[in-house]
Amino acid sequence: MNSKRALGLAFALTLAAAGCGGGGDEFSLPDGAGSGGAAPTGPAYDPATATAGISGSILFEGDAPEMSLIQMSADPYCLDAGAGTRTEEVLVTDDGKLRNTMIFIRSGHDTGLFYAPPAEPVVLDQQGCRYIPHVFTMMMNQDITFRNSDDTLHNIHAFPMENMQINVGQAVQGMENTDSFTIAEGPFAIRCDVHRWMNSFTAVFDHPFHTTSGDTGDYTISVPPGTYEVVAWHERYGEMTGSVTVAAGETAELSFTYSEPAA
Amino acid sequence: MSQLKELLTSLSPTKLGEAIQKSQIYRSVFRVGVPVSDRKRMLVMLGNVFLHLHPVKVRKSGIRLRFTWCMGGITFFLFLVLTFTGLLLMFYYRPTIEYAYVDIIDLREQVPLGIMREIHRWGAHAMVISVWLHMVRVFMTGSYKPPREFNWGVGVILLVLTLLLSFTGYLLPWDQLAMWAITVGSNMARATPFAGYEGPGANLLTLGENIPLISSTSDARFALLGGTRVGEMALLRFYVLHCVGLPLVAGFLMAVHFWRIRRDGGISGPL
Amino acid sequence: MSSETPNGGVPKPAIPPPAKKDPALNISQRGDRLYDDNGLHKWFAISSLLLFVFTVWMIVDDYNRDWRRYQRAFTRLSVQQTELDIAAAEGAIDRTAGEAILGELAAAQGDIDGNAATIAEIEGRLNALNDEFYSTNQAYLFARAEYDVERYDYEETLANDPGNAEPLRVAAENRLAEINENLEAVERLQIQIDDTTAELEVYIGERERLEADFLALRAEFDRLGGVRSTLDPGLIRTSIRNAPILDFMNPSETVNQIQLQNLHYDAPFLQVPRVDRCTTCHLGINQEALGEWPQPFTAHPRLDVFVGADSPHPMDGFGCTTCHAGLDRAVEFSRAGHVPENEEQQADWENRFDWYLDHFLETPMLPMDRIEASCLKCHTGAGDVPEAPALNMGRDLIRTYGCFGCHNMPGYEDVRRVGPDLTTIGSKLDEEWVKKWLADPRAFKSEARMPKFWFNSNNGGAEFEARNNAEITAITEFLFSRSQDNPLAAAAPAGGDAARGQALVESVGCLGCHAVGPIPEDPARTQHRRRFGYNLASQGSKTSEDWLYNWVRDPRAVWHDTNMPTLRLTDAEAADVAAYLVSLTNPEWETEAFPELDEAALDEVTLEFLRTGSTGIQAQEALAAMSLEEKIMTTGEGLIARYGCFGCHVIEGFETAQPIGTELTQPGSKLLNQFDFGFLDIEHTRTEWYAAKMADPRIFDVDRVKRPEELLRMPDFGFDETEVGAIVMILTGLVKDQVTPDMRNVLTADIEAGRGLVAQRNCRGCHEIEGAGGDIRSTIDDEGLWPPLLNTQGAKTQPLWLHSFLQEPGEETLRPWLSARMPTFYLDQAEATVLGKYFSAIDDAPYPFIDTAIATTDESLTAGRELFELAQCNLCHPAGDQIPDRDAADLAPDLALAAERLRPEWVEDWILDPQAIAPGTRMPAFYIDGVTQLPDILDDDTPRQLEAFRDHLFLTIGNGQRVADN
Amino acid sequence: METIKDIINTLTAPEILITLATILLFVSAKYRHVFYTNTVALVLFPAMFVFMAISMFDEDFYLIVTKPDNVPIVGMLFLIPFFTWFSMREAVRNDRRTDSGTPLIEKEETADKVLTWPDLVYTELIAIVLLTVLLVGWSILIPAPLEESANPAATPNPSKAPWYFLGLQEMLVYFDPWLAGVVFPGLIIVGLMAIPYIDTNPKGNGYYTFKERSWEIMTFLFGFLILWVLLVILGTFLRGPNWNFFGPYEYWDTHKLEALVNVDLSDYFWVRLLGMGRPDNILIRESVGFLVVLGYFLIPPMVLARTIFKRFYENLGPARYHIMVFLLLCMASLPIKMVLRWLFNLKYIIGIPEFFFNI
Repeated sequence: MNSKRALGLAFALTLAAAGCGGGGDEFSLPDGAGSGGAAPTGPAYDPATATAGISGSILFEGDAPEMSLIQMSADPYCLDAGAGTRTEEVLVTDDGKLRNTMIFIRSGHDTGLFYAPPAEPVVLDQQGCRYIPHVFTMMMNQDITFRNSDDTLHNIHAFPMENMQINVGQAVQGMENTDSFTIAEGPFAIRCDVHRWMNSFTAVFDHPFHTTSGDTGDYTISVPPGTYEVVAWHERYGEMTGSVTVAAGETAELSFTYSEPAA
Repeated sequence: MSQLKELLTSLSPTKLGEAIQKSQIYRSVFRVGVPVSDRKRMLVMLGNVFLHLHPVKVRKSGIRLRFTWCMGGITFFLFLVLTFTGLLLMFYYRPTIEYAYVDIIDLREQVPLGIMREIHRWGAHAMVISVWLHMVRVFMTGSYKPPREFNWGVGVILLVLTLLLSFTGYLLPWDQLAMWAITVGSNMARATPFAGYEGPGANLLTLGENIPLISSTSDARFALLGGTRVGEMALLRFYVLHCVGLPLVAGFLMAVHFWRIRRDGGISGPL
Repeated sequence: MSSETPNGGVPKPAIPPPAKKDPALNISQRGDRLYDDNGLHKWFAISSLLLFVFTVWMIVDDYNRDWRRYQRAFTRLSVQQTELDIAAAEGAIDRTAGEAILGELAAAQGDIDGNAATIAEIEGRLNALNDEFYSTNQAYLFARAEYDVERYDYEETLANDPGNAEPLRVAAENRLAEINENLEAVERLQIQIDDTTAELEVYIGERERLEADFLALRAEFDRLGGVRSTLDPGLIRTSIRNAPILDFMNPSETVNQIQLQNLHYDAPFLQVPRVDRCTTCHLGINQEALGEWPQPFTAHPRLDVFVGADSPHPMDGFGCTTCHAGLDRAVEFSRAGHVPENEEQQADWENRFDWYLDHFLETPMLPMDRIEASCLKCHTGAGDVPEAPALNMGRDLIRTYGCFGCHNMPGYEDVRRVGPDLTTIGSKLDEEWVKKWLADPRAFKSEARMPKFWFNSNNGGAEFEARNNAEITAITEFLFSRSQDNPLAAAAPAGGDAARGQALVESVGCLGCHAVGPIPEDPARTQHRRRFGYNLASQGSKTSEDWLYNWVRDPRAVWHDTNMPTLRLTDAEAADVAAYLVSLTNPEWETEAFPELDEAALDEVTLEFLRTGSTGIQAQEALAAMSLEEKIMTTGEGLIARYGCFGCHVIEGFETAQPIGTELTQPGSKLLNQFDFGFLDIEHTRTEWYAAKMADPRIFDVDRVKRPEELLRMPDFGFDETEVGAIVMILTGLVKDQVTPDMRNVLTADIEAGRGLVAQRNCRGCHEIEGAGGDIRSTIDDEGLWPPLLNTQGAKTQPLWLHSFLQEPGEETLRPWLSARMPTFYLDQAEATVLGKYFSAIDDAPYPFIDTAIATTDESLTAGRELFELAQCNLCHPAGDQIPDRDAADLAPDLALAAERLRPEWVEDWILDPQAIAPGTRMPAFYIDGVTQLPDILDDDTPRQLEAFRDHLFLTIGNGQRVADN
Repeated sequence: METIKDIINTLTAPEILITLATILLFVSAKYRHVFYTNTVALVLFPAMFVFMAISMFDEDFYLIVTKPDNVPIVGMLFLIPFFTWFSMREAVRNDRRTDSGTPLIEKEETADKVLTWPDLVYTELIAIVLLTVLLVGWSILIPAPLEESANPAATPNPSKAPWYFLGLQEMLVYFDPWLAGVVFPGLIIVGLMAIPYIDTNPKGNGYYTFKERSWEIMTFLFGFLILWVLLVILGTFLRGPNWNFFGPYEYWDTHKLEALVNVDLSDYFWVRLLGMGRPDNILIRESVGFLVVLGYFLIPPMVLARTIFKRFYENLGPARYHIMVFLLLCMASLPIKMVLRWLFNLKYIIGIPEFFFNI
């Protein structure tokens, strides 16, 4: 109270009452007020600046666990189309590298830039009652095309946390649907409710610095020079993180090593 | 050209002043002009409304602060202040139980110069005190003695009126303070002998055996409040008394009071 | 005194000379003055300077209110924001297009210059035409005016003086003719003008179009520019329009207010319309874009539910203080009644806003954790309030613990007493158990609902021990003496297997309501710490296997009024379950024994009752005359009346007794001076009092000297902090602050009744209804085995089917392979109807009469079959006897039942977009944005395909009724 | 510190406070030459101020004193003693002059007259301006009180009349409403108006003096200072919930109780003195009371007229004399009743609740 009065008096003496900015300094606009919300922020990212690279391989210690045969009796078609299919949870190459692992950059890239999604869509194929690829990465607002190469009913049921769930039924062979995810989020599963064994994993990013260890167990990401936190993710063995610094024109080496935890 | 020159010279401040003072308007308003000489000073008082309050000349001892404490004057001035601020407040105040309180809140929160309410309230308190002190002074100087007996009486009534004015005004904000102060105050009326239903002798006033004349709904307090408790009617009555009734009476009596001061030989002093 | 002539103003000398006679004239010569002028001047100078300063101070102090500061800051921020937007807009302008246009524009201008002569000529004509049009039109209008007059004259004369009417009529008609001519002329001119304009258009139209396009390009940019300049017309102008006195015209800084005629400020015995001035400082409250802005400009976090113009609680209709409380008209921080959430916020406020708590403010703002209380003002129904978990929990607790048994509370008038019926206590329990139970229920079961009457803070001392035991014994013995026999239908067959029993309990759905042993905290559940049903732990130490057997087999047979449904267990299953339950014992409970009755203590108590209505001496004599038996009976009966046991239990002889507790109809408005804070050192507020009372109902006896029968009687329910909070929320929420009926949320009686029943029977224990519930799911890992969501249940199922299913769920089983099953709730016709209406009402689906007859064509039917095969529905859906070969969890509901169960139109909606109805459902969508994924059938026409699906489902698979398609 | 507070708390108990004040008044009058001097004032008033200032540190004291509507009384606390002191000082000075034969202060100048303009008008103008400054300052610094909106169902405890009527409310402790609230106020007004007619002492007209009219002045001061102002202050600062007494440093505890053991005169007479039951017939029961009251109003006039009031009786003549004595007796009845209450727990002299007629 009194302090206010005193202030009043001070004003009275220095007749500076009307129209003064009145201590507005304590207020300020929030960060990013300039951007119209979801609209692309800042200048666009130029892929040409990705002069450096990170590469390495996902090593697996110990001998790989035996993958079980899938019981496909529920659908006669799958019985012969997918005969002999095993689960793809842990696939190790002959030179002891772990396949189907995601590798992506968590931090270190310039978040001020706007990263345009690639024009060409990701393709998720259903062949022999399994998803191909089994693990893949994509960018937000990038198209993803679901293709059914089987002559049976499949449905693509994605279980993201942030994005809307997708559940599309594809009854006809060769049918294609295109959709996309609008929010970046960590790895989640895509399943077929008709064939419970079918599953695939993906993650949605707001930047292009991500890939998988594919079939070889090796990976390469081309990035602008800088220091990055690199993350590897595996559906069974989970996450591993590493840090790396690269200069222009160089390629830094960063490998991860998984192993079957003692049961 | 020459006329223009003349005009310009006549525009010099002093000349202008004289011109104005010569003008009929000026002289019709200020008969005497600037009272520089004692004569003019007297004429000012004679031709002036102040004449109602003051004589041309006053006894030197009479107007010494240490004799009068200026309490009477202060009281009168406070009355004027209260009239003025009260007038302003009346523009914003509705004497109904729905709006009385919120209107006061509006005065506090949003009405420009709502501070008039403060001035009004504090002025009222100050006036009560100044009236008392005025009385003390008059008594201590024995100024009620002949020929001023009557004026003392008028003064006493004015004192009572001042208290009543303050009392009636006390209710208007319609907050707990107001309501219960008035409740306590008006409960006394309940005990008026014969006129209040809890007063001595009230239950003697009956028609025949068992028709009481004085009941809780027909006694002094009811007349005062317009109800059995302090409610809408009381608010309205007090409002009217506070804004119209009492001020009129007080104003009239003040006129008498001041007039009698003059008639009874101005401010008192040793004979 | 009339020494002057009024006119002229020439003063005659007022006092005639010679001056000698007047001593006053000598004063100056004697230099006789009271005060010397300079002294007075000094005084005057100083005082008037002071006066000036103080006057300015007054004006400034009065003018310089906090809200102005906030509004200035807000304007400043808005300006900054706009400038950012302007920059963005400028960047967004398509410059290339702009230059292109400018180019064309130059070209167009070129053409125009080329045809300057022609254009000039046309324009000339146009002007001439316009002039002519003006005069002609005027003639026409005047003629009409004249005509109206003449017509009136004619009519008037015709009425009063028919003889002379004729000439007037003629005049009028001539005038009419004239009018028509004029009109024709006008129209003709109009046509000519249009033609000429078109002619002109040919030459100059291009330019105008281009100019328009160009402006369109930069429209947004220009608009923002305008916004900017209105926001901030420059310091000088702003200062002038907001300067004191001047600001009466159109200040930019002004007090905003929302007037709410039908929501009232809670003044005693009055209803004063609310005038919310909150938006004077909270300027961005309804602007979504301002979510990130600093307080007080932040937008309301839930604009979708509150404040937002198209939310259920729009700002203009509800204002702010209706929910947040506080002083609606205040524009100063503390006076508005802001209440800090915690100490550090308080400290922060104190140094930033000189915050203080206004003790004269009856309704200070509710802190965020208690804001839900306000919902009760309008959401008066028994059902849950969406998005108010704490509030619902409070209601739930009140319902579970039956506060209304002792306290009159609005909304619980016709709810059953929460405790079991004690008229047959003898056939279920033994006295020893009951005594120990009364002494400390929670010793037997951690979350017992039976509150603790004895050994509490005010009667826990050693001096009370004998007395307490005596009271307990008296009550118990009284109850058993009154207890009637309640024969059990059958004895438990031998060979019940506990292991199997346990398996059953965990699979058939008991866990929807019950728990076994300690319960993990699980906020997701609707019951937060306890369960709807009793905890099954240590049942073995409580009652007999026979009783349990009969109970699980058919609860109603044991107690006609129970809420416990039957799960239609076979006798064998029942036996197993009973065996399991009886095996759950509480060893340390069984070890200790209840102390013997101390007769002295008993006498003391008995005396208290004898003393009422008679003198102490008479009482003593009466007591002496009594046998122990009589003493116990008198005391027992008296104590039951004193403690109001009948509030929760049916006790013979107390059926009509009145509740003993304080009325709780408006506890939120109870006056502070009506609370007895005793000598307890807590803040004197309603909330604090209720909180203390809930945490320990006897707390206010602290330091009080009372006779035993005067002690506080409310028992201890052992609520934890969260629960106390929830209940206090309800209590403080029940205020007298009247809300006019039209502002109450208008739920149909159907929904209210339905929600009530859903709560009473705990449907949410298994099902998700109105987006809440499904507790049991946390005990079932495989989501395939979860009970169904009941969203859109009303639109989904046919009333008749639902009705019969609710009454007899056992009749048909949708998913026979599941072990969890829908229990039989013994719903009577009325109750089943209530639920039926409720479900239909929330989906506003027609009820009860619907038309399930299918009008279709053979083509559609065949198409339906094809679709069916194409979509391979039978991969997951069984249809009657043909069940897909896959594990139970993967199976979908049986389609054979669809025809009599589902509403045809719902089936179409469902197939069109399953995710929309049941998010996360495993039913795939065959229509993406309404485009079919099932090609080459019925020309890929979605609606027809959907119908075909429906037809196949209802007519081919099911035996629905078909009517010819016309 | 606490001990001092306790001492003050006890000293301010009504009976003690009033007695002390009365004694102070008369003693100071007796030794006025010592008491009403600048030196005393220079000590006294600063002392009062310091006392207030220090007391402000006490929470309870602060609470009650800073209650907005009590602020004027705090002002009164200084103003009235000051002006009393001032007028007495003037009086003392004048008395000295008369003793030494030098003319009165006022007398010196009575002959001289000055012009109203500018002397009086100007000073008045300045007074007005200063007063306005004072009011504005006051209003800015202390917002006018506004409590929660009126609520007939919530009776504040204590509920007090406006401060200037608290004297009357305080009287309610000793008298029934019909006396304290109606009769006495009436008598006060009548009495005040009657003063000029019963005070026929020609001396001291128009100047300060004590010696020449000590009797009038003491009566007036006793009535005004003790029986009015002091009771107002008492009622404002020292009366808490249930109108119980609370020392200036005491917490207003609603639970505080006072035993009600007051008895009527009839009890004293019939039960305690004669050891019999109270007669059923009201008139007989209260006969003693009636006698006492009648006696009180009849006997003293006679006696006084022949003894110490002889002078008055002769000057005034019977009518005026009796009016004066009657008024004086009424005024005296309050302190008398107080003392009786304090010493004998006397409730009523005449107690006829049946007819609300209690004295």
